[in-house]
Amino acid sequence: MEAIQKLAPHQQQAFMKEMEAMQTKDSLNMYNNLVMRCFDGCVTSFRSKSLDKSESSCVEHCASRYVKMTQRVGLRFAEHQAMQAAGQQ
Amino acid sequence: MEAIQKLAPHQQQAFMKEMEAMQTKDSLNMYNNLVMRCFDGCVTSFRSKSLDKSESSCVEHCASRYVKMTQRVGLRFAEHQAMQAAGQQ
Amino acid sequence: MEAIQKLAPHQQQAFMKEMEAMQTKDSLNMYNNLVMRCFDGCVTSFRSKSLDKSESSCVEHCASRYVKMTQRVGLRFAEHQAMQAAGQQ
Amino acid sequence: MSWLSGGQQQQGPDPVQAAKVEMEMYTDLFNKIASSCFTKCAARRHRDPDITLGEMTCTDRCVSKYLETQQRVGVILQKANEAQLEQQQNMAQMQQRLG
Amino acid sequence: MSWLSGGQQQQGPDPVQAAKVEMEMYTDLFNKIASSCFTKCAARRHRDPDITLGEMTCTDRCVSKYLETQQRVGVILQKANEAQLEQQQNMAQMQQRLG
Amino acid sequence: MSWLSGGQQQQGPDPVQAAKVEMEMYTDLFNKIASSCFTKCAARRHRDPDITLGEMTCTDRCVSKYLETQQRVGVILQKANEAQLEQQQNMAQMQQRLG
Repeated sequence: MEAIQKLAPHQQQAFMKEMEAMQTKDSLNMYNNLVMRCFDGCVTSFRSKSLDKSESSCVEHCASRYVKMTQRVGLRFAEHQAMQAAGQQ
Repeated sequence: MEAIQKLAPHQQQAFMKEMEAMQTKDSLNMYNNLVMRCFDGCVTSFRSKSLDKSESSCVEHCASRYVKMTQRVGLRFAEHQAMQAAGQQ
Repeated sequence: MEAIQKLAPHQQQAFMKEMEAMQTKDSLNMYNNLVMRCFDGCVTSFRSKSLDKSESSCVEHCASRYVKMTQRVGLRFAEHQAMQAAGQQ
Repeated sequence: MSWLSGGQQQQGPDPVQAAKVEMEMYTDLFNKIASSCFTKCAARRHRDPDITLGEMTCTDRCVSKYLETQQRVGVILQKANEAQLEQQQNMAQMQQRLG
Repeated sequence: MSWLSGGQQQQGPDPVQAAKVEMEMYTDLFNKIASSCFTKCAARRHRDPDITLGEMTCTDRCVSKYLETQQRVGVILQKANEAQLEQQQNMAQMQQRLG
Repeated sequence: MSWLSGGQQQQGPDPVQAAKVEMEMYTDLFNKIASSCFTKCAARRHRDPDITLGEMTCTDRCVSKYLETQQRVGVILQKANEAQLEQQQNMAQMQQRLG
């Protein structure tokens, strides 16, 4: 994270503003990608216009497992970044 | 479409300008993605440097079917958005 | 490359500045995509936390072959653009 | 997209930017539906340039099932967001009491 | 990319932006060719760091077939664009006559 | 990302932009890890809303193997960059001598 650490205080303020906009966009992207991934994985037949019982529980389980998985990846990822940063000092 | 509906008249003008730029970019992206999808789906052998008869008709049919399909998705998508908007009033 | 050829001298300077930023971003994107492609292709078992001998040589070979391949595609791509540009004059 | 405003109450981004992001997301959603439904309904051997009646019906149903999926996944994400927010608030209160 | 200017005659975006978008599209095209041709010509077991003669020839042919595909798909999109424009114009005239 | 600064010594982009690009790349890296590891560790039949102990252990190992892969690929790219730079410098010197 060299570029971020090198920011002067007044630049950090502008950077934070950019982060807010990026976070909103990123979570919308994650939402669109998750819908596509769970739809592609769970919905394969088109005899009717609405999801049957097993398709709806499949897409809901797929979404909730993906959220839990992403939280765990977040923890491990942060640990690795911390170890790497410590390693470099 | 909450954010778009909340735009004041003078903001709508700036928004339309952004839309023009976005539409150009989006149709170029659609073009690049369609070429890749039809190439991946239709071209599998590389004994010669140019497409044979069946490969060229495959990529052309793939493109024209994708265009027709996208038009139909556009109609259904607009109907759903209208129904949803009506549902919310 | 019509839009680029139509640029007036002072516009070319601004364009070059944009190119620098784009090139940095593009090579970071290529790096992230290459890591994902070689990881997906080479790493399939998770009995341990680190890559075994065959996995590490697989990801390294995958990366170095992709770099060599991209260089070759660059040459052929440039030849085709040149032929097309010559064809149009 | 309303599940989003819940967590991040800030002074709010510039309205034209917010409208632009919303339009980008609708375009992305539309492109994803077209891509998924083409793969599921029409991507066999491309023998002729038209789509059959069966492929048209499949497309209509695919669009409606896709949008239903989007709606259900939105509810799951909103609940997960609220659960996470609550967890953060409990932790903050706990730290105050111990602080 | 000339098939594009047909439909959208507007006062025209700022030239530097237009050149930037064009460069982004060429870069995206290049990355897609490299990715498709790597998958089709060289993505087997990565036993050594070099690409074989056969993989090089495959790559050359893959680039030229990809660009031919791009050209043919461009013609199809241009025809579809023109057909759609005509349809819109007919509808507009019809509405005027009935209006 | 340090392998990057080697080749392109320019007056340097605006620091806030550089920090933004760096954050975008970390977010992209994180999203790719989550996506790859979900596919490899948890994408079977979604019978219930939770991830099993086995899937959690698989995820932890997947993250660490992914980051090791990123590190090894970075070294390969840095070497390729340096080799290319050297090649360009040799060619430039050769042209001067022949010039």
